[in-house]
Amino acid sequence: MQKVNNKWIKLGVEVLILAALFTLVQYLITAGLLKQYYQISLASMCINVILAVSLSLINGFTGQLSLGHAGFMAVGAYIAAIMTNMLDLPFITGIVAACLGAGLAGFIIGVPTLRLKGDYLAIATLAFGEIIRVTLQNIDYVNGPAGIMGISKLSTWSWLFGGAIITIVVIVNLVNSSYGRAIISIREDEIASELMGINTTKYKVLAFVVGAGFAGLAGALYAHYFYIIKPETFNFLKSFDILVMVVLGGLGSTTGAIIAALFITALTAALQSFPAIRMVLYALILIIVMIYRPQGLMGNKELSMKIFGRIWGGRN
Amino acid sequence: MLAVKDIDVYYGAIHALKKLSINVEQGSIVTLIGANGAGKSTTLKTVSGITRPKSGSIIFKDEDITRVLPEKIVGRGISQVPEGRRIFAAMSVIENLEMGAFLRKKKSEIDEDIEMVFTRFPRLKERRKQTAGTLSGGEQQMLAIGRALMAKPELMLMDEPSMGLAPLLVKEIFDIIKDINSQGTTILLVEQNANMALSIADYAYVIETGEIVLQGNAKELMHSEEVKKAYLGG
Amino acid sequence: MRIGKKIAMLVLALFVFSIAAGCGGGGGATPTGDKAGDAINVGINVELSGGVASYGTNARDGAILAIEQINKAGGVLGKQLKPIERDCKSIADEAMSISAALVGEKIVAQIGPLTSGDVAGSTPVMMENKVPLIAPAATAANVTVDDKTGKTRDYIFRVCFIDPFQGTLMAQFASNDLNAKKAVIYCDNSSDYGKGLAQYFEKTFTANGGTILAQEGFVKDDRDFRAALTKIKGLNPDFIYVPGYYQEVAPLIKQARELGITAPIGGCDGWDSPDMVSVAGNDALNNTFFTNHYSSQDKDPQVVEFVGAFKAKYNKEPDAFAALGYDSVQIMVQGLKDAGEANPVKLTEALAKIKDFNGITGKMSIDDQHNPVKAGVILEFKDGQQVMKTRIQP
Amino acid sequence: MDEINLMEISKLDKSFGGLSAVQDFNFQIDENELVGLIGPNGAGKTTVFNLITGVYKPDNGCIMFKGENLVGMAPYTICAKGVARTFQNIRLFNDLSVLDNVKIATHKNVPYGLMSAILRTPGFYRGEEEIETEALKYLEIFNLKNKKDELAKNLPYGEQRRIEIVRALATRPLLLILDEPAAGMNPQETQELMELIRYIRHEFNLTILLIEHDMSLVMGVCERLYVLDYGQIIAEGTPSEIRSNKRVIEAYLGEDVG
Amino acid sequence: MLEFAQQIVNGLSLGAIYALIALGYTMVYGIIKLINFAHGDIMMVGALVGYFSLTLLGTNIFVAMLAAMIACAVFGVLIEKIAYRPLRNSTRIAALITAIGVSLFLEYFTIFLFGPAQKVFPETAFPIKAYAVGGLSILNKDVFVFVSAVVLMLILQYIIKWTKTGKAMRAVSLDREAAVLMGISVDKTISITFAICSALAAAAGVMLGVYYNTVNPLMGIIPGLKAFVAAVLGGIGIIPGAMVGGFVMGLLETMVSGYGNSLYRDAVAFGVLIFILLIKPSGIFGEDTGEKV
Repeated sequence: MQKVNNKWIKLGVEVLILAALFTLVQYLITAGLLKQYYQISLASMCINVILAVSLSLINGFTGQLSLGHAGFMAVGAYIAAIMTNMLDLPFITGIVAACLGAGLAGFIIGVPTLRLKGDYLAIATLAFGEIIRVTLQNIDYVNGPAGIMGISKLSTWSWLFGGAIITIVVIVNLVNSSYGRAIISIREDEIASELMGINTTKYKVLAFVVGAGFAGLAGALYAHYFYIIKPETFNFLKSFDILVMVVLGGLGSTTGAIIAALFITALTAALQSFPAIRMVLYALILIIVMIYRPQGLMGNKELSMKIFGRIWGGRN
Repeated sequence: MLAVKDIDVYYGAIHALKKLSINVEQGSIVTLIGANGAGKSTTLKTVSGITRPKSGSIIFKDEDITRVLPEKIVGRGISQVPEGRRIFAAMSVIENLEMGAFLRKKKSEIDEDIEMVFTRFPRLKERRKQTAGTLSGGEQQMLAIGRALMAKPELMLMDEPSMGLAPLLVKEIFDIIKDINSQGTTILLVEQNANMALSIADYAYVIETGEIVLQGNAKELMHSEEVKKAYLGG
Repeated sequence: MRIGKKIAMLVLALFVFSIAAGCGGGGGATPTGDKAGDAINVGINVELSGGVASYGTNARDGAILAIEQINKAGGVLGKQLKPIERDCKSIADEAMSISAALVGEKIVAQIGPLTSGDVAGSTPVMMENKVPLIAPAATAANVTVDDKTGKTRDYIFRVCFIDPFQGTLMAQFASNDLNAKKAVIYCDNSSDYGKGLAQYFEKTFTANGGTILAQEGFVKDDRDFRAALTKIKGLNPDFIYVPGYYQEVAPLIKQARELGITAPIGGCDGWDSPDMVSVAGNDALNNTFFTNHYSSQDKDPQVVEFVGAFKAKYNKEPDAFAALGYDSVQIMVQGLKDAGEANPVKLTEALAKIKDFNGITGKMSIDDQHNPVKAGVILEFKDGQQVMKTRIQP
Repeated sequence: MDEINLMEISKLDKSFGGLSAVQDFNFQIDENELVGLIGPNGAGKTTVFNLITGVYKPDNGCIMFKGENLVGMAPYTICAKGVARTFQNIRLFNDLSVLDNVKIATHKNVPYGLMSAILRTPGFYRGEEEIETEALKYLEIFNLKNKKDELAKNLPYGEQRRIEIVRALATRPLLLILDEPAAGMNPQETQELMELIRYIRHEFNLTILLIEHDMSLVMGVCERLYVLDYGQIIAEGTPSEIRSNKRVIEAYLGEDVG
Repeated sequence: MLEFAQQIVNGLSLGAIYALIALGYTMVYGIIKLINFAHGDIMMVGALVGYFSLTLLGTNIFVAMLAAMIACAVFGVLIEKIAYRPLRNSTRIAALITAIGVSLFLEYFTIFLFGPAQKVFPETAFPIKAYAVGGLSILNKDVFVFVSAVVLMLILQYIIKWTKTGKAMRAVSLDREAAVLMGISVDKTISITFAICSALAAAAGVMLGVYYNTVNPLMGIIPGLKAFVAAVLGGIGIIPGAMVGGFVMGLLETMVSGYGNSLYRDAVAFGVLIFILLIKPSGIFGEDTGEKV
């Protein structure tokens, strides 16, 4: 019984901390105490956390190198924007449709490509991501390269924060279950995994679809915060950006992905004051971190939960 | 000629070789026999520098080669016939042999030695232009041996040359090994085919889980009940 | 392995050092005001990296030149202008985030970004904070006007003319002056700019009785156009309209002529760059025409002076973006003078009322949709020289 | 139904790029039997295992398991039917804990649904406890319970070998296939392993097929042996029959046996 | 028919350039299993060196190309030593991220030094002449690009096939450990590979400069990606594959632009890539290798 009690206490503490964090920011925003600039940074952080955590499910936990995450984000962003902006449907419909649409795209792309291994998979996903972009560029209904402008700003702090938390909770819960172990075993040794009775194809596709679906969520939130979406925003360099977060955080570490997403967003913001050399510095930091910590900031470990009072339910 | 002294080798947390020592006298054939996973190949890899021992030393011709880069060790006069042959499958037979002589400079001498290998292995000569990957198992093994010979080694390390070969071929390969030795090359032979190995060796070590458990004159070990037991069970 | 890392570190350190040193040396580009309180902050939010880095850089250079000249002449309202320069990486969300940061720095107005998309990213922040944005080169119609409501966006201005105007202008010219009946459009499909122009050209040209034989497209950073050109050659048109930017258009024209296409080719202000001549060559450019705000070959003293000053400072020819960046600052200064105080809202009101402002890209008045009403010119390339063909008042 | 063997393999052929690895391989194993497949390195033993477990597709022949032909099935389906194996060159999930390694093998019997896992329903917690209890039970038998939180890669070789067996056992197989389980173990460890194999056979009512290169293990533990050489069965019989079989000794020790 | 022939001519020179860049991707991949995303940017550096050699030193085009090749060979070796070698035993994805970092660094450090604007190759460096051959318009620069690319590929073939260094490169990429046992220094061989690949990229860069007579700091991204696709198409790690892949890409692009919709050109290129990967994952010339259990 002791164990069960602990579980509920932990959960209570987690919820409390998150609620406090949410309320604090919400208060600062309503009271006008938080500069708009920081609000935008917070929004970017939430979106990047969703992207990094969802890609980390594919790249970090399943071990399938995907370079097309921006493509799924694009699918979500466009679907959501069409729903709200052009069809005047409520935001929640847009979000759900974005997740489902991106998930479906993940399924369509995942089923044929996930047979490929390693670099070949990476290339195929990169190619698919670019195909999505080029296709959007050629659809007049969504204004081709100009994209959709004037999307209502519906992504409030509640949506952004909620979206990030739901992504983290779902993916952490998934990873820390028997299904998650099955997924991780694919990364560790696909053949052994298959021979231990795990339908590796099914779980690879599952991880891919879930990851893509959340990328769609990030896209929907992005579209309704930043007012404009165009195909160019979701090119392969954007996929690289997300990949950088995941690898920098440590493959197979959710906390790592979160920390790296926050770090990179903050770094990008901090480098704004050095317009001439921001990209040079960014590149240098990337190279240096990789040379000195090739396994990423966290390796495949999670941040010690004890210190931070277990923010989310994890392994025992 | 070669003295391996108290080497410890680890693969991650696995202690693969435990204070292992062996000696190889000049001009002899020494064999290292034992079960799969006992540490035979690791021993050879450590001698050729591919694996680094955590402690202990390797002395070759009175020089410490423990920390010498693997690609330099060939130049010192040690060449290896690796386990599973490891020939360059997409290269031709001749090219494989040329690779064996990579560190040698004189083109004419190399060409002479290639001819020498061809005299030793006439079947390779017929297939000189063929890609090595298309050779049969036995031919590949001959190529691997020929390639190691091209370095003009003083000591030749051979890792399971009989693996996967038909009995007739095994016999042929072992005859060749004997012949190479009789022409002055010292040989350290790792084998799972114990009797075959013991029949041509001068001295033998039996290795079990990274340790030498038995050693002695090869001819004596051949009839030793202990070896038989180790292989065939009690 | 360790030694490798050490060498790596050393070289990286050297790079960082050289960059830092470079920044120290190049610091002159961002002069600070005499005293903190005395300066008027001007946000410069442009694309210094990413896809359209060269447009942003040129506009920035033009804007900085204008600010320096004004400061040297004593500033505005007794105060110096202090540019705060930021790189929006050619990404809309970055443009938004930067605008928010700039607004936090109490800027009186923001110059840039260059592309319509990036301006759109910036727009909500500017609107919310009631700070005017002056777009040097965003030509899409809906930059200053909300598509849905038809209302003018109060705080968004621009100094370039918009797509419908240029497209119409060239179509009129093609039909009337060149007597073209069969045209092919080969446009930059990766920008709303190229597509917008193509659309308005087609509308007017067909209204005039012409036919569009085909519409081909290229995308940014394309350098090989011969496949589509070979196709176009087979259609044998008597006019080809190529709305796009010079980076693509110059090699395009060159390749067209190399393939033996002799038909007249028309274009737009995106053509205006010294690179047109150096890339395409004098011969290839003969029999080509484009609409523009101004010409760097213009003998107007104001233009000559600008070109001279720009060359002296940056050692390169100013292109249209540089001129538009320069004019963006100048029109802002005019607005500040009219407003009489450095207040963003007052400045906005003043900007909306500007009439007959003499910019180097022409005399302009801001209309009620915040677009500049200014003359367009049609220039012809003759042996590498831009020759004014006609000037058309809207 | 007694006449039906648990597994019956007939006329199995497999070649790689023209080289024949297994030829006309015939084999049967009864329920609850402990059979050894022996032969020198490169004889094709592991290939046989790979064919049975679906890693390779045979060119010819059929593999009947409980009256069903396994040929053409995916490895995970074959595992679900009740065939589990270990690997000659240990293939543990290196970066995972020992406990997780074993838990993964129980996945085919996962007691809760995906949504239940994501929503953390009570069923999930109950299920996880079941899984853990079961995994610990197996680890206990192999005396590895105290190592449950160690990363698999950090354990000594012998223990890694044992975890491989535990992991295979956790899939609740009917037929357990062990590929050189004693490789790299010293005689004492080997001895202990034999005891364990005998024990689990009775405890879990298993049928066991094992490959060994080292004959000391198989002689002691197996009831029946098949000897493979050059992809073909050269002998079959009880350990004592095999030990005195001339062809086997030749295959093993080379020709010049005294 | 004439138009078709003209499209072939157009595609061939483009393909030759892709092939040269693709060779670099393929050889680096073959030897260290790294997708060197910075390769396109090395090409850009080569084009810049060529440009400065033409404008500042006033050399002719061949000297400029040689200078670019030498400079980039040194440069490529440095990049490998500094950025990639420390990661040789790390995961491949870490190396991949580093390559992305190097790519960004090259692009933006160049912008930092020289500005983002394109630079125009001087007209005098390569005066264009057009030849009409049976109704086809063939330019001297087409001939120049095609011939020099083919010559470089022949030289490369010679090096790979017949020289000791080339054989060592093949040996290392086939079996690194066995190569070490032959006395081949892996580090040195990898350095040489980078030198050769970067020199080829530099040559391609100068050719692109001649071909389009402009160079700019971001010019490497798109051709880099295309060439990479070409390398995979032919079978990454396989040298003749990269050559064929390059020509296939060049012709494919021209054909799509010429007979389809040029806007779908990239989509078609990527679509073909995916198609090839799905039916033959190791590329047109690749050999499928199963994993050993």
